[in-house]
Amino acid sequence: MLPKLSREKLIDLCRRMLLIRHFEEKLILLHNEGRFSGHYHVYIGQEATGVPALSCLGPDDYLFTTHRNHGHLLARGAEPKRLLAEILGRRDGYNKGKGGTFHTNVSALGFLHTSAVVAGIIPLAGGTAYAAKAKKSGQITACLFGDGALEEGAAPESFNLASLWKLPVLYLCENNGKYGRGRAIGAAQSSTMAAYPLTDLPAAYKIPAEQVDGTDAGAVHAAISEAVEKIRRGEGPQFVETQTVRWPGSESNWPVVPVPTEFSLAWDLSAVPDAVKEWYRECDPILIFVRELVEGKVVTKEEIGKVEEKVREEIAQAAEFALASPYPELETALEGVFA
Amino acid sequence: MLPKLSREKLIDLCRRMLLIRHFEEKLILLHNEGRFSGHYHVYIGQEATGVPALSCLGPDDYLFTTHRNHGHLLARGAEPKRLLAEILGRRDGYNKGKGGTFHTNVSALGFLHTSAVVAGIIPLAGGTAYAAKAKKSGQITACLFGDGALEEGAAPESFNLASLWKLPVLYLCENNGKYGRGRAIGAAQSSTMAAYPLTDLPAAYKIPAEQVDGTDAGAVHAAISEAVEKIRRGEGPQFVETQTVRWPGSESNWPVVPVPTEFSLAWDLSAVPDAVKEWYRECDPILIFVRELVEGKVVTKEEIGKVEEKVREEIAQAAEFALASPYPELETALEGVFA
Amino acid sequence: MREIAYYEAKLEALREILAADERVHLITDTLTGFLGLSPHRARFREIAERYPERVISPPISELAFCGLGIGAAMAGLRPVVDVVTASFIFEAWPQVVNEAANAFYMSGGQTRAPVVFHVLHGLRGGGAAQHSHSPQAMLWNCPGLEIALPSSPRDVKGLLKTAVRTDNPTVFVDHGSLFEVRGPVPEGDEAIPFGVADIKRKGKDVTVIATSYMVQRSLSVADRLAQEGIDVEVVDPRTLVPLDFTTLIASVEKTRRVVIVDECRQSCGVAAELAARIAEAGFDKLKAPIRRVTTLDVPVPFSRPLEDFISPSEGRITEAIRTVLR
Amino acid sequence: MREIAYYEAKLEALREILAADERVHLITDTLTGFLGLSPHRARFREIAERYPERVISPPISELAFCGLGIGAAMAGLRPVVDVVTASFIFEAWPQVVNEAANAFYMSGGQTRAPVVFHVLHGLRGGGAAQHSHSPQAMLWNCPGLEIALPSSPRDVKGLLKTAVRTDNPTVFVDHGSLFEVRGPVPEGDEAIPFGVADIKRKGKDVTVIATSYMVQRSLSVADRLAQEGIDVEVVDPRTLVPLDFTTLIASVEKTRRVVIVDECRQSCGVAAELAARIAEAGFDKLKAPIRRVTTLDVPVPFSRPLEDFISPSEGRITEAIRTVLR
Ligand SMILES: Cc1ncc(C[n+]2csc(CCOP(=O)(O)OP(=O)(O)O)c2C)c(N)n1
Ligand SMILES: Cc1ncc(C[n+]2csc(CCOP(=O)(O)OP(=O)(O)O)c2C)c(N)n1
Ligand SMILES: [Mg+2]
Ligand SMILES: [Mg+2]
Repeated sequence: MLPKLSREKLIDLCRRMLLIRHFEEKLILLHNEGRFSGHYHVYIGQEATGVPALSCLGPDDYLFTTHRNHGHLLARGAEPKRLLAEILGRRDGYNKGKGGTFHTNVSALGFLHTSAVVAGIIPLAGGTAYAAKAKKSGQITACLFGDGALEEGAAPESFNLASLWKLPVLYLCENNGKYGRGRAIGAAQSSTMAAYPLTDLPAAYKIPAEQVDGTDAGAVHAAISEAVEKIRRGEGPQFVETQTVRWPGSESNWPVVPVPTEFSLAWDLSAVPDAVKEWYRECDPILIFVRELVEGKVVTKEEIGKVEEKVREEIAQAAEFALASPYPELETALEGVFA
Repeated sequence: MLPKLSREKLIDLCRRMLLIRHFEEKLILLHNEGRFSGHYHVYIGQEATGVPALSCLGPDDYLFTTHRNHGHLLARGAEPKRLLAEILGRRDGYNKGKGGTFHTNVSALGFLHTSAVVAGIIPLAGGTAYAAKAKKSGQITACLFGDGALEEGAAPESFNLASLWKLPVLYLCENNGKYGRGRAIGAAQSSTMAAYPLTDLPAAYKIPAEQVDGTDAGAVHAAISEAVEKIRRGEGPQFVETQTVRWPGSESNWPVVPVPTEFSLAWDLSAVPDAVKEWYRECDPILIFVRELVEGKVVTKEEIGKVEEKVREEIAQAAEFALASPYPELETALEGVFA
Repeated sequence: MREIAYYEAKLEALREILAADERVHLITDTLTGFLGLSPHRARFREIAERYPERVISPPISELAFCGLGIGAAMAGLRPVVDVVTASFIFEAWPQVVNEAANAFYMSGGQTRAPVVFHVLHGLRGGGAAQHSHSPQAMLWNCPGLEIALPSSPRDVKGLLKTAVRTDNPTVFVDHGSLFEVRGPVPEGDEAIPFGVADIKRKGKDVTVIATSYMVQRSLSVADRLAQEGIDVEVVDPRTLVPLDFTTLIASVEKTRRVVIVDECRQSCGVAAELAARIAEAGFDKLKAPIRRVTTLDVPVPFSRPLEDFISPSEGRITEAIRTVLR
Repeated sequence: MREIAYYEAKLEALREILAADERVHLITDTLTGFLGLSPHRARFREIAERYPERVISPPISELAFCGLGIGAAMAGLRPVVDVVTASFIFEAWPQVVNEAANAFYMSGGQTRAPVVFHVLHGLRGGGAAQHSHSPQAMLWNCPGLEIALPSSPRDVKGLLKTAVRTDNPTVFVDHGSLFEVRGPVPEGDEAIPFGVADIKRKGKDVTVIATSYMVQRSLSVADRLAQEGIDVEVVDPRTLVPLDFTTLIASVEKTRRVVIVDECRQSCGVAAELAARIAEAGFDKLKAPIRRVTTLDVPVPFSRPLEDFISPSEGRITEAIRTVLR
């Protein structure tokens, strides 16, 4: 289903989704080339959650994200080149190379702090929401985390505070564990979470909670915009779970690209290895969205092709920029511990 | 309602309840005399929960309790003299004076460890249950905690494990916050817990959960024996919430005895100060139980009088024993860190 | 200058802070606020009642409410979070040491988290193993947190004001046994800067570096030893992070004999760090090995005589001073 | 003696432990079990499959599953709980430092909690601020926990066996950078007792006390300096609790010059404690101030050159050795 938005807006959503995908695929290549070390996580397969969801927020709202943050930052308008520079540990990174993939944040966009501790952001999100409420600023806080975060006690503890104090916070739980086969390839909820459906947990704390197909941009947009409205009306915290099927490229601990994405895969999967064909046919949220755009006569294939071309260029330039950016001066390691 | 038990068993329950009450009232006196330092908590008002509940357990079962442990230990048969010696920090205490009121435990009775960290025991109880299940020993674990413990993330995290792994554990949540007026005098659930009724939280984790009047010995006995049976049948964790009204003597941070208990208060409240009369008339679980025993013609007032007399003597001897017990040798402070 | 009790100075600081800066919010059990089990705790109620929107009582959820304080600080408030007994900061450990401490650094300077965590540390008489911790050594091992330890009425007021004003997360490590101490406190706003040690007593024979309540204990030992002609200098770092090592080492170079008194457990405690630094920097100045007087390396026993036995008592401080003078 | 890789020795230990004692249960992500992100992690699967009832994979609930391990130990099992990255032990902090550590003592000896917590500590290359902790100093500040830090294939096998056998809660602090190290490992059951330091290299000019992966680094520095005629003794305490101070101080008395290399942050770190003890006990033996080489006191930066810069690198170790020899 397409979000109920103008043509321009829909094209913009499409552009952002493609930007995330091409960014991440490039990132995997760079990692394979040994351009950065450390564990990292990609957002591929969840683009139709992050992009429409974040489009429902206002420019002053706060956001918190996790180890799987790249897609969220890009969806909100972060510059690919500075994001990439950060992930490569370079001076021009948003965090001056100190954060890296786990911790990229852009405070100017409302991302104050990105925690790679599972559920680490859930208490914090209550705090920015508390502050906004105290200041009557009208800002809301979007707290973006995975299904695994509900297994940490930080989640229910924070739900309690948010519910009691009617804090203006949106909990967006991206459940990428649907059909997952164990922790390493996405937590299979049924084996790690007894509170199932997951919405039972926030509901116990009287937080309205809804489930939605995370590969359906229209459904995500509808659910999130409704939740955001309720929060702005002062109804307190809201919880939305979006369900996606884990991208097969993320099945091992280190991502691999089974096939480089191009929008034409939406109609022609001949280039896709058989083992992963089903995912690209049934579950790839970008291909679904592209088909909907074209079949709904919002845009032509040619138009999408142009969008994708520009995205490709942007990513190429970003990579050039990031690779050219120097490593930070060694002494900077000792600076910036305290304000 | 009286528990469905033999006359002897009922008299024994009555004796244990009176023992707890007289023990605690004596303890308050000793504290007022400056016989021990440190903060402490009494079980008064909850006797009709602990005594019948613990009577449903087998001799090999495990138990964990909290800062409010004295009643549980006595209900299970701990010797008042050694318990009191512990609370006074003496050599003959169960813990050699190292535990004190917060940590008294009697491993021979199944109390392996008593934590005064709110919710500290909830993860541990999953462990003994796990071990019993692994060893197929048939033992169950009773985890006894207050309503406030549900506010800690340790509780839901542990419920998840217990539910997923079908651990043989009984969660007995003694909610003494009914009509409480804020944290210091018992958490008023409505202001500190959004998951209300409290049973909503374990229920979200698919743990069968029930509420029962904690001043009604019969109701407690029925609920707990049913839960224990289910656990022994392999149905996994069960949760029971017992509701009591906080004893007015516990309304400040340091307990005071408004009137020394004697069983005859069950019919004659003239000695009770007006301000607290209502509690003794409506909420005192021991007086309720005594009335039921006599009105149900199980025992005569005289018989109860004799039971109480013996209890009084036992407490007097316990106090004598404890006060005569020497403080531990100073060097023992340095011993027993490691096994 | 007027003399008031420590707890009064502390309450005065809270009052003035709330009046001066509406970004300040207190997260605390409003019935015991910042005074724990002190008999004066009801005095806090008046403050709580004057600012019902800025003084809030949380559930027993240290992890969530400490994290909430951090997040609120990131969004521009100045939250002061009362964890009460220091042992309970362990419940919030992941938020304190792995979120608050890292936020400014790992964001590359984008995000400040000027939250204050308030704890009451140490032996308290019957607190037993689970309620008697002094977490400041563990916290000092975790870069990114400022750590303040007042020891006098003047310091508690002045340091609390600074704690709320600095742009960094601060752990304010207080001690219930200080509450009745009386001393001079200037009227009006006198913030004490972090990173400035205070010579609590001048002396020439031996330097005693003491923190928190141990400053008071060391001062009374010093008074007693003065009668024997032993002239003890008592130096109080007041903040561990930032640390005024200059003042410490200057005293050491003068007296050339050092005793460090601190209530953390010995191994990897605050005294270990101070001893290691001084032993290195003062290597050819020291005339005797540095002695540490700390809580002994055992869980805290409940029984009072045992608790006193493991504590950095006046007896043990006195003995250590005599040893380094030998 | 055969030479095998560290990770193989570790897996062998786990296999033998499970075979020998049915009280042993492993709580671990069965897909990464005890090897973290190592490329060899799949090798654990065979073990998990052989003991499906004794190797269980928990949810992301460190507090609950560490607590479950403690409780199971109290009831007679010998659980080994894999917390994976050491930073995550903070999630379980209240259970580890305030339940496990105190259980035996505060029960007056009634209750033993022979649980083993397994963590992978330290800088790992891009782990950044939240995944690079070395919590052993904080843990040492908390009496009641045994702490083992292997540094060689033989030690990892022998110490893991002892960890499972002792009646006390033990934190087994391992380091992913050791996994590829090869060395002699006896076949069969050779447990290494706790509290016995190991002189990893004999030397007469300077004592380097190093822990965990820093032992390997110090050994390669020692080899390099040997070519210049500098004869370095490398001493590995192997366990911090209990600590074999006798062996440490004997080496100090021989060389009279000490460098301590440890990956904790400096302030209140493991090196601080060792330095403070040695400075006191070896006061009139030392010819130069003790130098500590530790991770610098900042949150861990992501960027590799910065991470290397703050680490106790071979360069910094070499420099420290030269300084104490000057
Ligand atoms: C406290 C903590 N425990 C464990 C980890 C290791 N870890 C990193 S990602 C992850 C899985 C998280 O699952 P989920 O929250 O569903 O996010 P996803 O990766 O599926 O988006 C785990 C266990 C961690 N980062 N933090
Ligand atoms: C982690 C932790 N936080 C705070 C406290 C202080 N405290 C002691 S008892 C108590 C209230 C507990 O309420 P509840 O669990 O309902 O038990 P009750 O005392 O009512 O029996 C609190 C907050 C504590 N002991 N542990
Ligand atoms: Mg997930
Ligand atoms: Mg209660």
